[in-house]
Amino acid sequence: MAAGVQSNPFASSRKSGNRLKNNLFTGLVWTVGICTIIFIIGLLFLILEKGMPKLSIDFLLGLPDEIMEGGGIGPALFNSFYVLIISLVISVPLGMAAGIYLSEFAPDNKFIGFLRVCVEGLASVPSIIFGLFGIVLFVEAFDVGLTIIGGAVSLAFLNLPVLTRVTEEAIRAVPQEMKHASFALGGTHLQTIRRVLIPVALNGIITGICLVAGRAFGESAVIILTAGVTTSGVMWDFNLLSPGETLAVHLWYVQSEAIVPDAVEIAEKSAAVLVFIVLMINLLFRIPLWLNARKTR
Amino acid sequence: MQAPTQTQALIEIDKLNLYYGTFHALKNVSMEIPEKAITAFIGPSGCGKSTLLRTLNRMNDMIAGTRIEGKIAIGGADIYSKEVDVETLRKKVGMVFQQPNPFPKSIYDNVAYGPRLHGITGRKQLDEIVETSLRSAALWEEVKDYLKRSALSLSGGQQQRLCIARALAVEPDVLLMDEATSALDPISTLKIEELAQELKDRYTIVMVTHNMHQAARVSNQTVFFLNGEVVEYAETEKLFSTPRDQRTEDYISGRFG
Amino acid sequence: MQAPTQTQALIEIDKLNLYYGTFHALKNVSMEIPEKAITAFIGPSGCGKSTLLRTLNRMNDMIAGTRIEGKIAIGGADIYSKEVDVETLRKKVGMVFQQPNPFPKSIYDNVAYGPRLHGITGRKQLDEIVETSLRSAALWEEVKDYLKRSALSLSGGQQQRLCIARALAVEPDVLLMDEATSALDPISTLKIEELAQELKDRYTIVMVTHNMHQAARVSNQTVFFLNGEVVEYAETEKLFSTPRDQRTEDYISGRFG
Amino acid sequence: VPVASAAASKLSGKIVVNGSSALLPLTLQAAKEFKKANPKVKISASAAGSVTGPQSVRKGIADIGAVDWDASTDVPGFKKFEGQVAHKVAVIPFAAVVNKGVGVDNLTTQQLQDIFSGKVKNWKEVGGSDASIVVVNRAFGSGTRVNFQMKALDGTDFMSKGDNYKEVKSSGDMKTAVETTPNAIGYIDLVYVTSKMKALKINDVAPTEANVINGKYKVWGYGYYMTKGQPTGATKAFIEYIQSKEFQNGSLKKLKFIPISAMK
Amino acid sequence: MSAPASAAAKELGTSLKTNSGSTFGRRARLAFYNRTFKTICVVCAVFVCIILFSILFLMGRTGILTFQYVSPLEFFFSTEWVPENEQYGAFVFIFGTFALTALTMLIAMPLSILIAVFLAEVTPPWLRAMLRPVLDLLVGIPSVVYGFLGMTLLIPLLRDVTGTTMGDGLLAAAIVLTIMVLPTISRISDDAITAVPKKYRDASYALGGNRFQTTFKVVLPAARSGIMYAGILGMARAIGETMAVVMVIGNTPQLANSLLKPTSVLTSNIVMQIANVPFDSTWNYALYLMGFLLLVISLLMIVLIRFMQRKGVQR
Ligand SMILES: Nc1ncnc2c1ncn2[C@@H]1O[C@H](COP(=O)(O)OP(=O)(O)OP(=O)(O)O)[C@@H](O)[C@H]1O
Ligand SMILES: Nc1ncnc2c1ncn2[C@@H]1O[C@H](COP(=O)(O)OP(=O)(O)OP(=O)(O)O)[C@@H](O)[C@H]1O
Ligand SMILES: [Mg+2]
Ligand SMILES: [Mg+2]
Ligand SMILES: O=P([O-])([O-])[O-]
Repeated sequence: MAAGVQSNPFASSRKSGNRLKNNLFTGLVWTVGICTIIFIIGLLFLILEKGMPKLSIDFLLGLPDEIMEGGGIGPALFNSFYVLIISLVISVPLGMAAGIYLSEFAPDNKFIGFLRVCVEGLASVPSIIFGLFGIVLFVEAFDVGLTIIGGAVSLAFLNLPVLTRVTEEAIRAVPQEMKHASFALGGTHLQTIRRVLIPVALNGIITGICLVAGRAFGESAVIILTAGVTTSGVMWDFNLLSPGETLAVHLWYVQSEAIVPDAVEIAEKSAAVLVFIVLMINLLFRIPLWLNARKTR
Repeated sequence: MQAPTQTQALIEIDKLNLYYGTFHALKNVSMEIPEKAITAFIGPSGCGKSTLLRTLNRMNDMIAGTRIEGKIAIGGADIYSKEVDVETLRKKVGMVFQQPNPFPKSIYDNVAYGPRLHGITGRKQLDEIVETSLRSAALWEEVKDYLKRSALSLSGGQQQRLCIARALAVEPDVLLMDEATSALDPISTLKIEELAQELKDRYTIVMVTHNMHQAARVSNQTVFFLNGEVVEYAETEKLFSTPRDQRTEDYISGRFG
Repeated sequence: MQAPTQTQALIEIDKLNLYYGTFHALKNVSMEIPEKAITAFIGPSGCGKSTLLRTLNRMNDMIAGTRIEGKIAIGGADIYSKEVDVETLRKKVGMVFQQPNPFPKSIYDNVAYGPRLHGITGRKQLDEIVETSLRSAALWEEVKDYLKRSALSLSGGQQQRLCIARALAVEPDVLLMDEATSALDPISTLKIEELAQELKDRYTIVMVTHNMHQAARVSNQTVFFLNGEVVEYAETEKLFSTPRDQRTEDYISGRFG
Repeated sequence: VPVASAAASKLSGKIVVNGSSALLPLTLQAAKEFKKANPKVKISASAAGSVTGPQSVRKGIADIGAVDWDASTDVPGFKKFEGQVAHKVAVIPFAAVVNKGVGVDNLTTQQLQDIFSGKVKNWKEVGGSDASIVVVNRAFGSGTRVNFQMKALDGTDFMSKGDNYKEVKSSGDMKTAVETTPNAIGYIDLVYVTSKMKALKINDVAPTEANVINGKYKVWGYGYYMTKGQPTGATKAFIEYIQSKEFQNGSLKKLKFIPISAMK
Repeated sequence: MSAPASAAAKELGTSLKTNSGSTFGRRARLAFYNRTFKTICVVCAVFVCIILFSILFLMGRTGILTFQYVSPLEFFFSTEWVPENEQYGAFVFIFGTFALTALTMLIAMPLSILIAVFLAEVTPPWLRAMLRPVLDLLVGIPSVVYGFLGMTLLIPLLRDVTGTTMGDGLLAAAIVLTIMVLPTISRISDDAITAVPKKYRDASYALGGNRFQTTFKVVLPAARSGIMYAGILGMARAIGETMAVVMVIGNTPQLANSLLKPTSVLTSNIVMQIANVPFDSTWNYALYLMGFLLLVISLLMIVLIRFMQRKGVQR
């Protein structure tokens, strides 16, 4: 037994500014974290509280009305999903493939570096410019007018750069050893990407898709210019060449121009629906991750 | 089951039980680890050597779901008591890991990291610490011209020696080594072993090793684990020459060389 | 400097030079690696053992800036020629790495990964392969009830054995082991060594090791490297008993135990 | 000459309407009713701003350009669009509005000119309490702005900068801004005036539908549909529908626009 | 020099060659897939580039026409933007864009990093699992809603707190933008921090480092590239955001010498005016040029950040 030391030698010996800093830091992080949580909850409450209780099936599936109270958002809601799905179907494979190219195949030279910067730059182009681009492409060049497909493709273009870079980063973050293990077993590059890199990078990629899907769902400027502010006026219209007002656009319209007496209420309800659906999308995309995590437990 | 130690016990472990969730990883472990000597933990893979080692500097604290019962005292002080400052404990009880884990920084910054944490900022003083530590870890000659290079550019063996240098740089009282030489070539291993011999005059060293020869060659006292239990615990010579337990004998006779 | 091999040469390395950018890592290396035997590479840390090993399954291809001169033929086929399919080469020439690198998948999926790559999908067949491979790697008993658990939850030693099982699962002709046992305890090491002895009747094995006893105990032929050059290259017994080169002698006399 | 009703149901085609956002509710309602009678006609509408209407028509990417002024003539800031035909579709009254807290009820044309040009900066100069005036303006190119400038300010210029001056993008934003900003003044379609703001009398004339019709209140304009030359087919039928008595006295009134027939 | 190879060895040798062996069909197929996949990836990357360059071309082509009527000197350095009088000075907007972006990043970066640290290092797992999707949710709230809340809640609040008459301006816009980019930056940083290998943390803790030291000296530097990238993406979003900014910044073409003065930035000016000017007017060209400029500015900022990052790594 060592000499009868009374005081504990490991009790914080140094007067320790470090310790103070650590406590301050931990406190700060917790404060910021809690404030963020409160803020988000407050914001959600603010948006959902007014709209959610008044929601009804009639509102969700009904047709909008310009004169009478009680109009619904059916076609716009439907278009929102339709446009979102089409745009994801286009942008996710394209963006992922481009991201995989940048992380796995691209030579490490100046030109690719330049390209990478360009892709990031593209992410900063305001959506209205994608809207103008969409007009040039669909309304002027292809002359299809204001359509769902035009809106969806323009939206896909808008999301492409983010998806590309997120995929690239996520795949880059996969440890080299895993890649080597797969190659050493005789895996082709494609197999390695498909079976190791993408599954391991999935978390990051899904985060990217969630970000993009949320943004697409709430985007209005692009849709106003390329898909218009009208719907075909009937439910379940799958025609790609129909005009494609989405819920976010409808919200914008109701907020800025509509004359109906219950415009404010419609806006509140639409905002609540939008936010609620984005929350659902986020959860939905996470299910595969969650299952994956459970499977390897 | 008390080991007759010549020196005084620095670390006393008393009826230690450790659970990872529901998994009982250490079962009723009691032992004394003598001061200024080398104690080796041996035993098959998964028997809990690393786990016990990590309890000594409370690195297990960070694994969620870990539960500890029993007592560990270093120099008479219960290291799991409330008044213990974990950072000070870990400064006093250094550790080298099984896998080399240098920071993605320069070689210099890796070694200087610990001293800087503890408030040493003088360039000269740091330079000195870095050189001494790297020399102690038998790495100085190889890297002295490349101190600004990334530590990740070193080979596996060099990286592990760097980690040892890094641990030495904070001048710990106790040094825990978790198979620290398993990634080293014989020459470097030999150097580290010699170093350990040297250091034990000043430090208390606890090493986990798979290499029974290393244990036999280097340590003063050896502890043999099986499935989270201490099977035998004795002076090294005694344990290897006349094991009391059949399981110990079986295990060490599986040796070779 | 020709090694008198009893068996026939499977791998012929001829005037191999390898550069990492401007760093000359392998210098004019020539040797023959016999079929169905174990060849050990020894040498101090950083001498190029791993590098040479990786040229044998062309894993160096993936390191940008690597340049190779000279020729390596396996079974008479130049593995750097255009007509060689790298994936097939790597299937036939399996590899176990210095650091355990299991995928973040279940234990089962880790072992089944290779067979699946090569088109085996039958559940029964896979089950069989997984069991055989895990048994071969002396891991089956420990994990058979947890096949669905994440491989990352295993201890270091267990992880490395899993990686060996994974490599065996694609039934390679040649097995490259880069200090594959350095993270294992003696019992597992012994098992792996025994396994290697068994496997050499069917496979050609090349192992890098820091443990000279392992080389002496297990291998038929030993190659000693220094600074990217082959210093000596002979039957294991001969090399350890009567080294021709002074440097070899210096190195192996640094051994212990 | 085909019989109107019989021909109408057989009509088919695509109509794209672009332009003024103020006319959008009208267009949407008319489109809805028109489509009911003519299911084979597709109508899509977008609204980015008045001038986009005739411009899109000229480019050929819209069949109808909705605009708050007669784009076949010159107006302040915009040249006339050659070869386009203007069709009146509605009468739109505009009102100068202030925040509820402003104590002023009436302004003369001169006072309006001074306030919107930035010459008068404090409410007390026009009979209110002592507080800085916050001027909220619509962006250049807004039909509302063009009309207000022509009819209420007699064509004088707006201010374009200042510490208490801002521009908003749409009628909805104007409404929100005036409602929530103390001491704010702006202008808006009469339709959007809510109980949370106050519509000012101009030269002692209240902005009411009756005063517009009887000619006392001058600040109003026609809403127009522009077409390239004379319209044909579905476009023609749609414009005819929107000008029909049935629509003008029905839905259009309900939307609080004034029928064109009401004006002499 | 070599002994004759055994039959088995020869077999192995031949089997290594392509076009041999029983699995030839499968191998060829795999090789084909592999090649095809690579080609697809290349095509996609090229496609992304084509879009990028078409947009650059679209804006550049129209924008460049501005200089037929306006001297570059006036465009870049004059503060007079009165298109009705043929005055096309864009300095106010350029300055505003830089100022707004800088201000936003100044608030958003530290906050996001703290949130990311909170998520990745501090929170218990259950809270983390809940918070991540909720943070992502903030991205999905439509810009118009943010703008509306900014107009109806934030600006009155700013008015009350600071005592200004209006409240519109850079500060309001920066706060709204901060909220909008917060999830982007903090979630991607969170992923980057989570990806830092545990062994680095272990090493630091074992040396006696506390959480503060470990986070700042090891974890954040190791995650630097990811955080940097998160910042770039967030900045890009901040530069390009329009619908919300336009509702709170005031849209007055005057130099913002105070955080609370109505002003205008490139995006808000574009979105306010582009729909309302004649297609073939100098005004329209100038707006396109501003769009082009916006892209160039963000490219420059990105290059700058990358440059600084590279310098950081060399150390
Ligand atoms: N974080 C953890 N959670 C759950 N179980 C764990 C954890 N870490 C280790 N274990 C389990 O505890 C047991 C002891 O692990 P430990 O790492 O101490 O073994 P070891 O003796 O060091 O083995 P090796 O020689 O392979 O390093 C093993 O069965 C291991 O699977
Ligand atoms: N990717 C690389 N780029 C540049 N140099 C490298 C690279 N990999 C290894 N080297 C260098 O090449 C030399 C040989 O490395 P190698 O990994 O083959 O050594 P080794 O003999 O396996 O050492 P150890 O026993 O420590 O694993 C070393 O000096 C190393 O620093
Ligand atoms: Mg261990
Ligand atoms: Mg090596
Ligand atoms: O109808 P506006 O042109 O003013 O939107």
